[in-house]
Amino acid sequence: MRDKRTDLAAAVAAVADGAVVALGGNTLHRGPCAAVHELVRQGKRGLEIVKTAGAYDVDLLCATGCAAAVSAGFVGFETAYGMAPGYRRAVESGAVEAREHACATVIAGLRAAIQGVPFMPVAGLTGSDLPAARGFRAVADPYGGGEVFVVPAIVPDVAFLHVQEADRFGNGRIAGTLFEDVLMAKAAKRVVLTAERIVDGAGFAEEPAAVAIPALLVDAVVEAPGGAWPLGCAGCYEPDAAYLAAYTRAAKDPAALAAFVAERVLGQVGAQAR
Amino acid sequence: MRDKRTDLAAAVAAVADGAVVALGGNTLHRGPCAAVHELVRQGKRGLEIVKTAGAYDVDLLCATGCAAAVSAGFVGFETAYGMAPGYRRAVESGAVEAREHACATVIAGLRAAIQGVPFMPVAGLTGSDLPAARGFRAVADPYGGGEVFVVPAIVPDVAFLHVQEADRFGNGRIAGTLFEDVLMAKAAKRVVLTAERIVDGAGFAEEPAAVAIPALLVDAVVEAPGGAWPLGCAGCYEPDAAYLAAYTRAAKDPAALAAFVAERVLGQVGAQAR
Amino acid sequence: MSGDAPAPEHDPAVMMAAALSRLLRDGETVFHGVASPLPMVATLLAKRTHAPDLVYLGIAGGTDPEPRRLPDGSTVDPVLLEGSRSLLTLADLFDLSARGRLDVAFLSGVQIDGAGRINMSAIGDFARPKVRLPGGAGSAALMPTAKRVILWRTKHDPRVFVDRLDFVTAAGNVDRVVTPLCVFVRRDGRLEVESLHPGVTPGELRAATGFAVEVGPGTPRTPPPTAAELAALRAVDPGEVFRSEFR
Amino acid sequence: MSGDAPAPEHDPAVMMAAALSRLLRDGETVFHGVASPLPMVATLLAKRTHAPDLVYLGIAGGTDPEPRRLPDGSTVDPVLLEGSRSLLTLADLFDLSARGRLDVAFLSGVQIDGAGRINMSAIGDFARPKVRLPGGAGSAALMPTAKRVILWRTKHDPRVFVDRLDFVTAAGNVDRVVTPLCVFVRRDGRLEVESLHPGVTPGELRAATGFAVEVGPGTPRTPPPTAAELAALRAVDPGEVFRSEFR
Repeated sequence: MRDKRTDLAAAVAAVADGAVVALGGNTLHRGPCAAVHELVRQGKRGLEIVKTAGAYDVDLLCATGCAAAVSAGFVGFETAYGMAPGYRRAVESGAVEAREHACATVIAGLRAAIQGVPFMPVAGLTGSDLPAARGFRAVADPYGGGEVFVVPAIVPDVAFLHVQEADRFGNGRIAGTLFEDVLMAKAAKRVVLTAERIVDGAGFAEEPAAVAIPALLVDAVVEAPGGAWPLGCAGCYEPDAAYLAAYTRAAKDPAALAAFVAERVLGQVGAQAR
Repeated sequence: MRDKRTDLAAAVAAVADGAVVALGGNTLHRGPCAAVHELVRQGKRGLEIVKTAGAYDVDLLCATGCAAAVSAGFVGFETAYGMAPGYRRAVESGAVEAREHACATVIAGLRAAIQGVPFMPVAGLTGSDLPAARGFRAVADPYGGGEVFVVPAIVPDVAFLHVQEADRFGNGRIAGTLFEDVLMAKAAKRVVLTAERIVDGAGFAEEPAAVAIPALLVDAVVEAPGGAWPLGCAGCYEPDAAYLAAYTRAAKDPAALAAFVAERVLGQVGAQAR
Repeated sequence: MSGDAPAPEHDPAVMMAAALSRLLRDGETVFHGVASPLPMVATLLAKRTHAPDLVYLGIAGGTDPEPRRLPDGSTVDPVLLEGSRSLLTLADLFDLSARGRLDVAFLSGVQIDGAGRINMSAIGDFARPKVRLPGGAGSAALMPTAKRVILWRTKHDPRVFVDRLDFVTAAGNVDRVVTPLCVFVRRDGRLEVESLHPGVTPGELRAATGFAVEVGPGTPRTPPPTAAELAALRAVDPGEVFRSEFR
Repeated sequence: MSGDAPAPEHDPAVMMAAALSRLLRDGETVFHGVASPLPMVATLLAKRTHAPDLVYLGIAGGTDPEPRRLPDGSTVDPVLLEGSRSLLTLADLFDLSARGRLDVAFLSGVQIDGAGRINMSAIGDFARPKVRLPGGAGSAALMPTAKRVILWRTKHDPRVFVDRLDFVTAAGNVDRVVTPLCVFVRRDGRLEVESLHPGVTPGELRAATGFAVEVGPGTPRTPPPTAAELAALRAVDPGEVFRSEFR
């Protein structure tokens, strides 16, 4: 297994405009924000963002013109900070297409990609306008069990995942909830791990079951302390409430948002400081 | 969460003749043999056995008339002890139907059951006579990606899984390879865990990620030291080479097999001794 | 529940927590998702009162967590893993529901219609929305597959409880809807008023509801919170996170 | 390799281990399943010689394990997890192949035909077999999806290498077939003799093979094991597990 350590700028430079980008984590927790900030800094365009439930990460990529589409079940800042202003404005203006999913259909699409099949059946969705709005088709069960909705494979060009600990080969350990990170690691063509710390990893061999993301699936690993900030990272830090409140306030107005991004997002990149 | 401890006789008594029974483990490793021996002792009939790759467990259930069908990818004792004599004779005589699977199609069928959908697409199988022999159908991808084989859901009535350690609620920890145990636990209507030891489990809360089988999925947990014997159990004991050699020798002849079972299988039940 | 607070039965946050909690039965398997502080508290309250063997599954992945503190602002917080002996992924939770093993799912809607269907997607046209909403998260998958769906919403006005949804994000097995004014029960596919909370008049409810409701002097009243419920609420949620949706 | 053993190039177990090992390229991701001692040893041999960055995945679930001893009798043994830093399930392995990320899968057949297809299911009729075989394990899924499939079989006679299979358990991307007599390569869908092992005559090979083969004095010879290969084989497999299929 080869040493896959690199820096964030190089790992992000390989992302083409128009790429399908999966982001690990969920709402205010363990999103790969250092990588997202670098996507913003490098001025990527036309990205399709894949996530079950996003918040700051998805919102910022919409607000800064990086995203052209969002395939997600939910985009919002939960109870504390409310709706996602950048996402909302970008969708309402037509700049971003809201490819709304049930979270379960994001999972189904990733599962199809993982299993190398073109589509995945998914239970439910009956009575919802989503299948019609999103073009999800139903197929007949050839074994006589009626019809079931199927979702096309979601194959991310790249998945950015932030983990607490990795070794230089890209074996990643996650503390707390896994979210959809493991599915994304398996479904994506390319996987970039950012890690709070890169460790020697000799101890990993004593506890191989503790590795959530096997190095086999990983193409690049980047040491990025604070790499989920301003979101939380279990066992390391909580969401940065003051920053998120300031962001959601600023993001309601394009000019205020531009100033906020220049000062507090782009100003942070490289330093990866909190 | 309720206390689910019971004894093996009671856990096995709930299995109806004709039930679909999934067995954890793989070939010579961590098969739930104490439960299998109890199925034999209770004289179950008409069982359909589900496993990717079975050996002694599947062979014995065929040789003793418990099984009517085997849905598996492979039944054999690997290099050391060769073909499965009981299985072979039962299939050749027509007593047992060999519902041969690619191991991947057992997994696909279990996945369909887990996901509550009637079928699961599976890659490969092209050029094989298995789909025709087994009635696996191909369906068209409604998104234009050609055809793909689909496998019907495999919903075991019960899964017997042997683990190294469990708590009284049925949280199960597995050392070494998981095999298809986790899939079986999710797919089956009823899950019986046998465990080398039932522990207090307070420590489980410090390491919830170390639990492979969540208690939520488990209906009964039985303390069964040596419960994989004569197969191996990682970290506890290796396959019993002398016993397996004697068994495969005896199983070639119905009379010898009957004597072997009476003395060495039924004689062991209850004692759960090695 | 500070000194100058209203009586508990006139405190909508308390009434909702109690009403939601009472809908849960002992032994049931109960799930809530993101942005769900009231369901989180109601579930813990039920476990502490009448449903000790309820199995609490949250989106954070814990099974029967016993968190030292309740998270304020996010119900995905890793504190909701504390005390859990196993972890489930979100995929596991959808699967559990898909195969008919999830008893209760808590969901909500920006709009809710008289059939108990929800809109979490868009105001106006889906493709060109006037207001793009957060999205239904797992609701389109859970609502038809969970055995019972309990909706809650802390705002009860005609813009929430509408006669016609702009978009049907999800529909399915809705059993009850709990609001600051009442509890709806779904019978024959329609929401009916099961009980009015203390102090709410039939006229107030009609005026606040965009679809037709039958309500009158004979409509039952939601029982006020009991002393035991109030004590248990203080114990499970001393920081009053259950009020966070009212801030 | 004891004192009275044949020269290595006339020792079919050694020749097969070396020939299998040479087919693996550095950096490839390589899988073997149950009952596969020769592929296990050949993979470890390749890693120790020309392919140090080969990624070794076994059915036991390890990634690049460094076992203290090799298991004799079962290639699912948990000793094959030793030194591994992560675990894959069998489902993960099939998925990896299904999405085109598995470079090499080792498979075998009770019968192998001239197209490199295999029968692991039945002699005689599938539904009423004369001999019920173990079954193809994962081969029907792996053979069409792995980039290259390498077949091995320690017996080379006309009952194994047949003109017509009783049942096609699996077909697909077979690249090479290694036997005690030769290496076949698959070109345009047919097995051709790539090289004869030292000491094997063209006539012997023809007599041992149930389908037509082109072989003659000009057929290349499999190079004998090098001193480096023999030393590495002794190092990775001092107990000579690679001979277990010949016992």
